[in-house]
Amino acid sequence: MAEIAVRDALNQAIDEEMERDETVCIIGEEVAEYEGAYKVTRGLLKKYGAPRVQDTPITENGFTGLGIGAAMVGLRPIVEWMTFNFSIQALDQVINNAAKMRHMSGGQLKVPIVFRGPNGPAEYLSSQHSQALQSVYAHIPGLKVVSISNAYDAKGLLKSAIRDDNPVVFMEAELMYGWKGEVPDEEYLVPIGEAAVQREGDDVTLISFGKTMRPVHEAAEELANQGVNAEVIDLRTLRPLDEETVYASVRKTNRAVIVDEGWPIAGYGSYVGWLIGKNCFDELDAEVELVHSEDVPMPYNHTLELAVQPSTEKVVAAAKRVLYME
Amino acid sequence: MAEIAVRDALNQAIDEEMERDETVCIIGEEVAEYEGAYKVTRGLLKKYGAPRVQDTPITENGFTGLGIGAAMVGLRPIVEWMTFNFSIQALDQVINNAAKMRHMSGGQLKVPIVFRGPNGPAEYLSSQHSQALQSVYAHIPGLKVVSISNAYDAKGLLKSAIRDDNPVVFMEAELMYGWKGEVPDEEYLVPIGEAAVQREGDDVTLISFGKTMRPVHEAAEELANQGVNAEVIDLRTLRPLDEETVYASVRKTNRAVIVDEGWPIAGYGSYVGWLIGKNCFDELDAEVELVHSEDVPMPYNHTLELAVQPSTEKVVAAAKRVLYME
Amino acid sequence: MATQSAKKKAKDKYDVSDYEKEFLVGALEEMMLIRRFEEKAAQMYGLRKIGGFFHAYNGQEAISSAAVRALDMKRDYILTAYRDHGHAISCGIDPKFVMAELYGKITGVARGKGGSMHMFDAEKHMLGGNGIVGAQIPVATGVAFAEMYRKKVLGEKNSGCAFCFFGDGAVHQGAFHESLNMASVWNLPAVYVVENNQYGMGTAVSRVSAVTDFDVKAVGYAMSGTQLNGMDFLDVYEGFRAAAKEAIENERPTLIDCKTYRYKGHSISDPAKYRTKDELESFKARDPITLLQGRMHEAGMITDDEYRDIDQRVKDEVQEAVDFAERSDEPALDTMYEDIYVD
Amino acid sequence: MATQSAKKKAKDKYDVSDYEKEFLVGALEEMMLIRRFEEKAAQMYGLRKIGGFFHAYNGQEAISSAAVRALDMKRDYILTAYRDHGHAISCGIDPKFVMAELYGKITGVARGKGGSMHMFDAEKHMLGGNGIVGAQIPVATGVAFAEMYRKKVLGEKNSGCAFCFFGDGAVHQGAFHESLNMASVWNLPAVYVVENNQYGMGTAVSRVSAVTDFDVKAVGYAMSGTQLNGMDFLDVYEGFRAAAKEAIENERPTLIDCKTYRYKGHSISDPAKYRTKDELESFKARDPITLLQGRMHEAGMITDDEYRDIDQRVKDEVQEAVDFAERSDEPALDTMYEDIYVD
Ligand SMILES: Cc1ncc(C[n+]2csc(CCOP(=O)(O)OP(=O)(O)O)c2C)c(N)n1
Ligand SMILES: Cc1ncc(C[n+]2csc(CCOP(=O)(O)OP(=O)(O)O)c2C)c(N)n1
Ligand SMILES: [Mg+2]
Ligand SMILES: [Mg+2]
Repeated sequence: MAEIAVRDALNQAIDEEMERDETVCIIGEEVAEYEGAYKVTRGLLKKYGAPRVQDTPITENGFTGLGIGAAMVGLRPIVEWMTFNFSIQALDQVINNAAKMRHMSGGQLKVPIVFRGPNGPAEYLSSQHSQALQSVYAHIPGLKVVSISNAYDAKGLLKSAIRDDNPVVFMEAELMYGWKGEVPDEEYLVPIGEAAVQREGDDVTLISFGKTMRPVHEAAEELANQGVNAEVIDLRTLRPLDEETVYASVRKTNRAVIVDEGWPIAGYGSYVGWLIGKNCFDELDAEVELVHSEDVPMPYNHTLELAVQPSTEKVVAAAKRVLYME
Repeated sequence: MAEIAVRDALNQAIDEEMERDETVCIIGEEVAEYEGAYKVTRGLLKKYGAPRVQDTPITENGFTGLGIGAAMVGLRPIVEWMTFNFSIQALDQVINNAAKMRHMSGGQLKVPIVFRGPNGPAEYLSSQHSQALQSVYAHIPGLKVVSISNAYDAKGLLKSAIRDDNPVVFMEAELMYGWKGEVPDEEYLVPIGEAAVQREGDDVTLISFGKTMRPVHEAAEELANQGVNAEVIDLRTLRPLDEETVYASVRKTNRAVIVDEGWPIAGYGSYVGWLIGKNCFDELDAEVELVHSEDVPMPYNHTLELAVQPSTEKVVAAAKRVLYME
Repeated sequence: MATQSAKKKAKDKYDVSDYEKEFLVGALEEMMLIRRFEEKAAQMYGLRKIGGFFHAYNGQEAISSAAVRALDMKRDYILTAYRDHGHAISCGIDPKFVMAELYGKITGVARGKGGSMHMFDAEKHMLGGNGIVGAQIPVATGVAFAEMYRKKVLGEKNSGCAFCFFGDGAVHQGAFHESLNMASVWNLPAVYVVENNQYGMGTAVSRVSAVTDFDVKAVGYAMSGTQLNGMDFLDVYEGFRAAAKEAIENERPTLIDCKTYRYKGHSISDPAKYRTKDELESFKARDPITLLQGRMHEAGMITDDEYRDIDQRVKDEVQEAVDFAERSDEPALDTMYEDIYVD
Repeated sequence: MATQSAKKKAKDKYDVSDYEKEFLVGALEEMMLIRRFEEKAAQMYGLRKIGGFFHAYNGQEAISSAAVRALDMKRDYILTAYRDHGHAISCGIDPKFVMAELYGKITGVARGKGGSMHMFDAEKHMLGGNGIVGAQIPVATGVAFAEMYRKKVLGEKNSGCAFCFFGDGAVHQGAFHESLNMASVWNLPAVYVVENNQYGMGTAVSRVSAVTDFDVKAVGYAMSGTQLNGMDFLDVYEGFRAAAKEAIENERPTLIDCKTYRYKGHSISDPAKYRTKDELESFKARDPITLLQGRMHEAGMITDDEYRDIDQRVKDEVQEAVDFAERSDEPALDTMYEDIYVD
């Protein structure tokens, strides 16, 4: 087992899959000569050349659609969005073509493509550049949606996503690229559609995905210091959701806190909250709490920016609320 | 009071506001010479001429952004999207510019604009043309989001939307344009942000908005036949949501069914479901039910198409489930 | 008013007698089949057997019929918009399956999921059938990218090209601009064909476009642009052949402005009051079917009897398609959950 | 390699002695102020007083300085992308408020909400500051639409034009294409200026563009296109004046390819390894500030002392800006809920 950064875990996943299958290619802005705005594609151009590693013009809608077309006739493209903020320009292609092509063609076509890049706020970037868009993608039938939180899953899930015959939206985070974690030396896959219970406990279930798994684990530590055993679930896949793992935990703890760095209204977190309320109605000892980003465009000022987002303190406070500890 | 169709109520609203304020204009595909794909702008070109009533090329992103720019410097444009399906092409302008311009400029600018058109499925149109996108828009801070269900609200809310200094996403429905309802002869406004209790009852609260208010009212009738008094709430505005009206009703009935013609995951309906679970936890006698469209792209075949969507029967069944009547 | 730039009459450009009879009869029959299919389907729509949008191809038949003859459909691909019945039939999809799709039956090409706007046949390289104006342009560019990739990376010998069809209204979409630039920079084997039928819904080209001849836009992408007479099968055929060659042999994309006209309204519910009867008649006077048949007749390549036989044949074929659609089953309710994900 | 089409040296085109000294000194001082501002702000970034993206304008100063002089900023508007400090200062926003915004302070132009990429001053007609590549182009077109509307519908006598700035990378965005067509069809008073600094992040123009001279794209929109030497203040000034006149008097939009160069990396964190030192030096040899100052010097319009005085003045002004930003308060926590909706 080596300790590597999320960035390198992703790089390995892409490299191994490109090595394994000549139809795998990666396209996006600055992915080739510059080796990625966040260096996820380091070394790949040198090893595979263009067009397997292909720089594109700044035309998200165009190159996303291009990837979809290529996938329809036999390639397995990975489309890198420099950040998910820019993917809004490509949404028509994702929603109207990638997600519906198989359906519209009565099952004749498949679209094996991965759309990936950093989602969610980084630092000091103001409102156009700090959006966590998981709820928009998770809303759309026809897509699979994955959100990673560590190097192990990064590699194992990205490899699964590349091999998946469906369009997979794969969400990373800028601030996560440097996070280190253990990754096996031998090949492995992490299946899409399985949540992970990352910490066991029976007082309260903390549920999250992506970058906010960090404050969630810190909160679990803090709660442990206060005598509360929190169970921690990383959903890992938002679509399809591993509902059973969630319900099994809540049926044990009778309390749930969801942490979603997106906005609250029509958000993924509130969906999970409603699901739990519906499916564990009799087992719930308190309302389901949701820790989310404030319902505001992200301000540039760093103090405000941090205050807008979920934090360890907010998670601890929410857990204590559902435990009636306040 | 005259009985007029929703189409004409909308037309009157636009006409009256254009008459009242010379900075109000309407742009979109086929709004002028063709008088609107669904004839909402009938007679307006003749009365006001171009560019107050302006046909555009088929470039949703371009003309939506154009409307935003015009709004920033003093016009009050109404942008007609022929259907909301096509507005996905314009989302970057709506999310990154309309919703954030005031914020990014530190409160200097305002964007008084209305984006309007038919949302949700009509008939026999397959998956690209049958999307109910309220959840995507309601998710975005910086926007207001309105959904009408009858002629009275259509006129009163559209007039309010045009006068509002914020960007308002205004959702109609193709199948609704012919629906008739009473509309006062004198001028009136319906305020944005207020839900309407359209039927009183104390057994169960049925909550919806937009086109599905029809099956909801039919379900309430059917339930009444079975001895159940349903309270019916039309949210009318999705953002900002009139939470108090909802909670007051649920605190009275102790049971809630939400009907949302959108997809379930990260949907607006599930958000309201979570909110009720959280804020009426102690008052709820059953889980909150959500009747939504199936989590699938819309099929063309009409039988399937109807089966995918919320129906009177599904609403009745959901109400009976929360009433433990089955 | 519709524009039609002055152009040497295509009649003088190509001589029917330079082509084999069988080839021309095949093309003629296909155009007639499409015309009869659209007429019949419109009738069935009137009887409420078909619903939703229905965009007829009447008047534009020469284009799809020329395309499949200029291309090698084992190798090349066609993508188009929602006005796609003609392309589907030209690609060799049995009209039965097209009609059944219009009926929303399980035997339809898309199992009743797609309807009029979404005709697909993956094996026949007909990749839709896209309902969002302009949205097929990047997709088609991606198909061309894959063909380039097949050649350059996978070393395949028989890689093809992608023909992308769209309307005059779609030219203004950002997707057009983004795609043509990529195709040019990467030398993709893509051919972009504007089926310039003079109107986007009720809007005449000149009311929404800064230029009315779209081939001029090619300059901005450093690719070649040509103009074709879309009412003349041979002009289109030769133009498409040249473009396919340019794509595959010279590895360069082309933009083609193909002037044509749609006889019907935009969709079946459009009374088309925005144009004059004279205008319509002036185009009907240059009808692609009449034109080709007339020239063949002149050249002694087809007799009136032969023509009548063909007409009877296509009528029968269309009637069979209706019978097949009528006979076919509705999809079962639980098929709504199918055709979404690959397991 | 960066392209620079052969062009008659602008030096020969315009003679500094045809302009008033005050006018030229003003322009020179503004360019120097922008240069010093960027240098100082970059320093402060190094000290972690400023965070996030920071796109410096060094090398491109002639463009924003020429724009505000060619325009009547009481009437006309400027919109640009995230590389916007220069435009903000040229529009007359006090550098204090720009620096305070970079610091994220409540005294910043956008109350600490926007930061480097979002400089706005509604009163001074500087409308941002947009972080999404190409997204300001439709917005600027809308401002031009409103000016046309003011004239045609509201009967205002003094309606203006909109100058829209964007990079060579933004040209390929669909938003560009959609906007230019509308501007042309509707005769909008819009001027589209490509600040063609040869790179979009690490990508040289020719690697992602089918053409390297963007004025040729104007043909596709039936508007006039011109090329300017963005390193030469006078060439830009005269070119912008002509375009503004075309927009307002002739009611026609223009597309301008303004060749320039950015001295720094794309953003402060970019080491710019994708270009040669030689290339950078060759552009620095044509530095817009040195060029203008040199010509004025030659023509006896500025002494070395005067130049040093100006330099001292702008240094002081920039230092004051830093002091102001340092002294200013952070926004209070509850301001996060402000500036979103108008009540
Ligand atoms: C993005 C988008 N906007 C609007 C529509 C509605 N619409 C369907 S067809 C059409 C006109 C298209 O005209 P053109 O491209 O000339 O094709 P034609 O119908 O003439 O074949 C419009 C506006 C759509 N389907 N997609
Ligand atoms: C839609 C979108 N895609 C990607 C980015 C990331 N990005 C920011 S600036 C930039 C390069 C832009 O180059 P150019 O237009 O030449 O402007 P310059 O930076 O040279 O001034 C990119 C790719 C973005 N901000 N928006
Ligand atoms: Mg057309
Ligand atoms: Mg650049």
